[in-house]
Amino acid sequence: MSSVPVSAYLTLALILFCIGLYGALTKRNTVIVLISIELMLNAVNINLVAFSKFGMIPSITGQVFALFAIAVAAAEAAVGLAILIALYRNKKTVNIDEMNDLKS
Amino acid sequence: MVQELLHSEAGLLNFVLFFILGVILLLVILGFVTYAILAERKVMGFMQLRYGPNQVGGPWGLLQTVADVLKLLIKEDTIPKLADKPLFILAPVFAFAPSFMVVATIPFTDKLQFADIGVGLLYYIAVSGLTTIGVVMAGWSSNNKFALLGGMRAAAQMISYEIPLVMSVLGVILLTGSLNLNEIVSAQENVWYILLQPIGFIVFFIASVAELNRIPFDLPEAENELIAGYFVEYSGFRWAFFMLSEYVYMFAMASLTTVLFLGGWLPLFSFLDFIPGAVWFALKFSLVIFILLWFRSTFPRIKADQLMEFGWKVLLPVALANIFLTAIIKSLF
Amino acid sequence: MSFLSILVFSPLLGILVLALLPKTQESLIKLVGFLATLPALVLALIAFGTEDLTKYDVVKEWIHFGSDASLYAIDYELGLNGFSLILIVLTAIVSTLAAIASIHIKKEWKGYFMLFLLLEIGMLGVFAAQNLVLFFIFFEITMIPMFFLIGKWGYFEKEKAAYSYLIYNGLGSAILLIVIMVLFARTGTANISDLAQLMAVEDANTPAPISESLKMGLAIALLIAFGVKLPIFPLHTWMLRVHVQAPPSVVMIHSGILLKIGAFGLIRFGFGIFPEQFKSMALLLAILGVVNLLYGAFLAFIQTDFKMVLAYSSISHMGIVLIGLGALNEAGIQGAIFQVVSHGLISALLFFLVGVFYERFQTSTIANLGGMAKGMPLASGFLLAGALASLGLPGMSGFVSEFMAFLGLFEVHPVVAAIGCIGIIMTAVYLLRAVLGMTYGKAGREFAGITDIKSVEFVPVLVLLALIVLIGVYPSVLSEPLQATLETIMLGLGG
Amino acid sequence: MDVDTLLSFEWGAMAPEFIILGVATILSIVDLFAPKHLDRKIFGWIGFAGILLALASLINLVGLEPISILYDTFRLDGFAKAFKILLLIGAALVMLLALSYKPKEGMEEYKGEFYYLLLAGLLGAMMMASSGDLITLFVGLELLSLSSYILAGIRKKHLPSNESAMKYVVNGGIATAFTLFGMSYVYGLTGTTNLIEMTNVLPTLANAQYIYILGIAFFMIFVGLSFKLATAPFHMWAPDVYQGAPTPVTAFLSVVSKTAGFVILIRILLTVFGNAFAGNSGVAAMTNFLVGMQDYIAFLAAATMIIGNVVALRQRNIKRMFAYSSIAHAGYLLVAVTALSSFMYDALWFYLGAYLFMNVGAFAVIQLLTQHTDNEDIGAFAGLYKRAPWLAVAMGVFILSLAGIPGTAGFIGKLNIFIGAFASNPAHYVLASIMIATTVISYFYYFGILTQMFFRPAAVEEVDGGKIRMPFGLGVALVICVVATIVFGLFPNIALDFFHTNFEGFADFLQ
Amino acid sequence: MELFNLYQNNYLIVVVFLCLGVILPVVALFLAKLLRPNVPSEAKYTTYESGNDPFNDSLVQFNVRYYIFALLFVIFDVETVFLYPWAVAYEKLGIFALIEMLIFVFMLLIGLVYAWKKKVLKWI
Repeated sequence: MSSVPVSAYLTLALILFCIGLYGALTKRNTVIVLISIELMLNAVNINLVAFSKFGMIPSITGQVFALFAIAVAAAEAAVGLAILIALYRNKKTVNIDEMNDLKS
Repeated sequence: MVQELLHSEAGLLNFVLFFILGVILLLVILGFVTYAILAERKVMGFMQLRYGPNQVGGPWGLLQTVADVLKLLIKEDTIPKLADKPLFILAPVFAFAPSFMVVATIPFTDKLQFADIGVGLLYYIAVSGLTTIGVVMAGWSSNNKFALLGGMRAAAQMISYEIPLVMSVLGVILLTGSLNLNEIVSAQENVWYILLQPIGFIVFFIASVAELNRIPFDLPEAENELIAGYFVEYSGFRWAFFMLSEYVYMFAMASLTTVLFLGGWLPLFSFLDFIPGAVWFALKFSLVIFILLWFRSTFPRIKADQLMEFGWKVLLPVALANIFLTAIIKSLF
Repeated sequence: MSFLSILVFSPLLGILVLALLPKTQESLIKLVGFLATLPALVLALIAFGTEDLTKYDVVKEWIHFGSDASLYAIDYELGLNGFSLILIVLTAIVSTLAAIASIHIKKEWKGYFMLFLLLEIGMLGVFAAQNLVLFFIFFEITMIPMFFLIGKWGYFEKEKAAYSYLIYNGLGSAILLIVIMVLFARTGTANISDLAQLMAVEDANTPAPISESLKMGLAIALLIAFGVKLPIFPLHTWMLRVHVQAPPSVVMIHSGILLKIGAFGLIRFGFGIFPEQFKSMALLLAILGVVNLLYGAFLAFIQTDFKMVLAYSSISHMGIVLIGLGALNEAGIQGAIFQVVSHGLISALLFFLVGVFYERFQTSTIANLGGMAKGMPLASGFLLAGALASLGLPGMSGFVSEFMAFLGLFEVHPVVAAIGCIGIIMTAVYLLRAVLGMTYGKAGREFAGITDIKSVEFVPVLVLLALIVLIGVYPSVLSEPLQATLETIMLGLGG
Repeated sequence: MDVDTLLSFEWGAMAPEFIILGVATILSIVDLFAPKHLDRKIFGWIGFAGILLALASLINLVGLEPISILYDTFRLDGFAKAFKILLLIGAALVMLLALSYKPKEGMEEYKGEFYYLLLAGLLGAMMMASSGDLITLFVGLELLSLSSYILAGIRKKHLPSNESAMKYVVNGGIATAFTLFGMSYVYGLTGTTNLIEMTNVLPTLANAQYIYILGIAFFMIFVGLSFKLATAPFHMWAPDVYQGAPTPVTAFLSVVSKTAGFVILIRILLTVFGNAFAGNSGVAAMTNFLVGMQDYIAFLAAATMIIGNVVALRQRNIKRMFAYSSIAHAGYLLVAVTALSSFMYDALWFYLGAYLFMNVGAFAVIQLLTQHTDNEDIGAFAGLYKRAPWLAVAMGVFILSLAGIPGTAGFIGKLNIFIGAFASNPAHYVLASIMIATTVISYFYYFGILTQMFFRPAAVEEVDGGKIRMPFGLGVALVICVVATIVFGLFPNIALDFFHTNFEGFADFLQ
Repeated sequence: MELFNLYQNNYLIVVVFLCLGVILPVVALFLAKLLRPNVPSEAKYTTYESGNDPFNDSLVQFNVRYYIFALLFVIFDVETVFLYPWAVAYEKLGIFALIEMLIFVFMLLIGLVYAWKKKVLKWI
């Protein structure tokens, strides 16, 4: 039916996930880190939707799962940003390297 | 012909044909915009007991807007030195493209529709939200205080009213049980949703005015406060595209209002069905446009705090209440 | 409550009473602390007088892991045999005497005695436990109070000493725990006699198999675990610190009893559960014993501090225990056990005296104590007696044990035994050097105004000396109760 | 779904959740409309009462047969009940701590939120304990996580608190993404998110390629969940977050959150991966997937124990030290998971229970002291025995229990894990030896605290004579913790028998 | 197959519109570039501030409320993700869905009230 095989979606998702992971681990700006995390979560959504349509046993559950993942990702982003704002007020930076008050 | 085309296999040929059809629609819309601007000025003129444009292009100043566009076309284009150039150039495109994309799904009549996709309404809402990015981009890339402030305000307003807008159409979806715009129209065979969903309609209409950044919700571009809001640094055709996208949105939003609440191409009474659907649609559409213009000359601009609080504290709860009222009534009857 | 439970937990009563006392009542606290050790002593002596020890056995259901209640059960099992009974009596006696010696404690008597009594519970429990897990629990219970007793009431480097005590013993007990848990997990029981039976049978019916190599590994682990406690030569450094830094009353306990847990464990579990494996390690044990003996003796010779002399002498004397065990015959093992008891008494006596000196002179270096015989004739006399006992003068307990241990070893490995004999001579040399240096040596200080051993201090000295002599003259006071135990061990060893 | 089906569900099975949800909701509403001057402490007590009520209703449900409602998404089986009891007790104790939490600055306006966010987190954890579906598992996990993020940063004007929350969010986000990615593969292989259905589908997957994907999924999920457990490789957040977060929150993270993490780990591991096969070189050679993964889990467990205990040695900040200690304990628990013996459930359950009491107790003392002296250095403990002997003794008990000294619950817990590790075939000698060795290493820092408390004089004489005033709630929590730590150490069969008689070793786990 | 073609074609149209939406500005701007004059001067390229010389950095700090509105938007917008499928399938789901959604929206409302009460919705 589809000319695009499921492996293509999976590869795309994997690539996105890796980009996101790379960003989350290397970027200095917290906002970018949060966005990278969103990217990782969206990679998951691609996976889920691809599986739900073209998987071995297609079912709608994948899409439902994706919806939940989206909602949770949004909540996480919101919380993350809220905390970042609070931090910014006190520290005046969003640079993750400068968050080093906690050390032994 | 279009039906056959739609059922044939998707390919390059289809693409070309669709492209041509799309260009035709684009031209129609551009025509609409041209005359909508004229109409706006005219209507405002009448309401304010003056003539409005009447010098250029023969009677009633028919070519006034054309002249304006030409002027914009040959106007020198400046990009401020401090601006973030790539973003500055991209912003108008980002603002305009979604506005045109949303038109694709609107059913003008049961025949005259481009993309009949299952989730048409969702598509509209999702794509129209993208414009905010263009707005913020413009505000930020200009590197200008007014622009930035305007951009942020616009974004805040747009996202604030997006929610009541999105929620208000849920009543319609509940009644229809579909997101397909065609089905929504056909579900209004007997009664228009404006009657079944009065609250929803009111919320929707107010929110849509706010989304369009029109008076009384035109704060982001309040000339006398923020000079011109987020596009203060834009000139010439770049500026024109922001204006264009606003008017295209007006077109789209009026069409959507017609489709969702005014029964689309359906006649007012069934015995009037000898009049073609396109005419009905045009009539209803014009009515909506007229009301929008009417608003502009009647209402004062509201204050920023009132604007935001109205959206969150009044429209959103009302919209939520409407959803559940609808759901409960629906499951009762 | 059964007899043995009361015996083991009787000091608890003292702890509770102490908890209620105000902490400023010095003499009252000391009195209570002393009295609290008496019930255990009395009960232990009663038990010593009975013929049939099995009537004291206690078995109560306690913990079981997993859903099958009969498997993986750890019961609360206490019991006595000749060997453990002797050690319990020794514990009770030394504890009581150490409680008397604790009059020299200068601060926080309440906390001190509470921990002291807890320590006594641990020691009594270790010897009474009939099951490995219970043994381990009591074993660890001795560790914690010791840590505090050293760390709080010790001398200058007390914290360091407490830590090295903790870590070495922690490691030892960790290895022990591995052994115990492997045995428990793979057989489903922790009872010592059950285990001994299971190990003796080929292809025993256990939840998980135990291979021969595993057995060997466990035996070696056991040797290391108890070797730390004993201590065997390379693992001994912690013990020196403890001997020097801890308060003398605590060292009495430590040197007198705690070190013996190592020997007890080796004999009870090593020879009890893994006889085959230990048999194959016998020569190693004997060599280790000789090394210990010589190493301790040589280093004791060059010490300037009397405490250090005693510490190295402990190492040296523990070597004799190993020599006895390495002999693998009745005489040897009996010698080892005798040595355990005898050294317990002797070192308790010597450290008590050290405490007496320290109380008066705030020092224990030999040079500073020189010429003591003039100022403190009685104390010097006792010191000399203790030293003679320690170097194995016939008629005292040290002689019996050393004699038997070497007798045993000469039968099997005469060469090793001959080398070991050098150690005996060395012992005499370094002890006499130290003791004579203190008593008759050049006067290190003024002795005017120094009181000799007085009133209550006589009790421990005399009791201990009496016991030392008693064992020396009449060894069957120990060997009779030991008979049954020895037979069991010899049976396990196949001879 | 019509009304009849709706009513046919045994909603009573969800009673504890409903109670928590209701209390949290009511609190949040009342908080908004209650007058400003109202002391929000009352909320804490209401929350505490709510938790106790939920606990009572849960105990009421203990005897029932396993219930599965909402199309198998919500399961109330023995496993769920057993761990929910732990979660509720832990949350109740943490609530008591929170009631007595009065930081010097940064929490003025956020007292009410504190309590109901705690309840929300608890609700998430409880959902995790009894969900039979990946989606609900995930949502429960995130409810817990999100609540914890906010809780960690609830001292809005306190920089360390902000920072810890930020680090928590970033790490948590990455971990969530990992877990979810793994879950998406599992979904793709089975076409369902329901755990029960998965158990039916997974054994049929014998293709090497699928097994390979399943392996990736396993690692993704495991790595992601190791965040909640605070085990390697996702433990880095723990020290910072534990240090910066308010002390009751730290206690919450180390107890409730960790328990929930193990709950979800076991659910997923056993139902999903426990039923798959690794490799297909002939039918006879098929081994259980999970058994095939044992070595890797063992490696992570060992790494966790070593990292936790060794790095803890260097810490001067008491909360940071406890963070590493908590990492180490998670490592011990992983040993039980690795062994996969029949003792796994007992060991996990008992250890988590013991850990709950000893750790909350320790944090209660830490909270009291750090609040009192405003000093989180380990030196704050100096001379505690002089200043407050009973407090010092209580802390001593907790420390000994954490160090695994006999007579305390911690020892029995470790014993249980050892039995599991040694009784399984092949036995995990190396892993268990590492565990024992690292335990000995842990003596260094645990006894360091004891040294401070008992041996050292107080660093500075305090103005008010160094008297420490014990708030009521905290006192209650302390007493409960001490008693439980000792009682479960001396008579562990109280707990173990309860466990065995009521939950039957989770025989109903997979039905 | 028929349906699938229809499906694909419909989305093809969407793509077409996207292309058009992008092409139009590009073409128009290109045309304008050909036509318009270009007389650069320094003043033209300065930032416009109503005739005053620009001062300070333009990327000024914002009131935090902008961000908080953005956060609120994210939450509410995403929650509508759940409302849409619910509304579409409402007829089939029946009373349970209604109750569930009521609870869900009630929670959302609490969120709104929370923001309201915390004076977050107050625009300055």
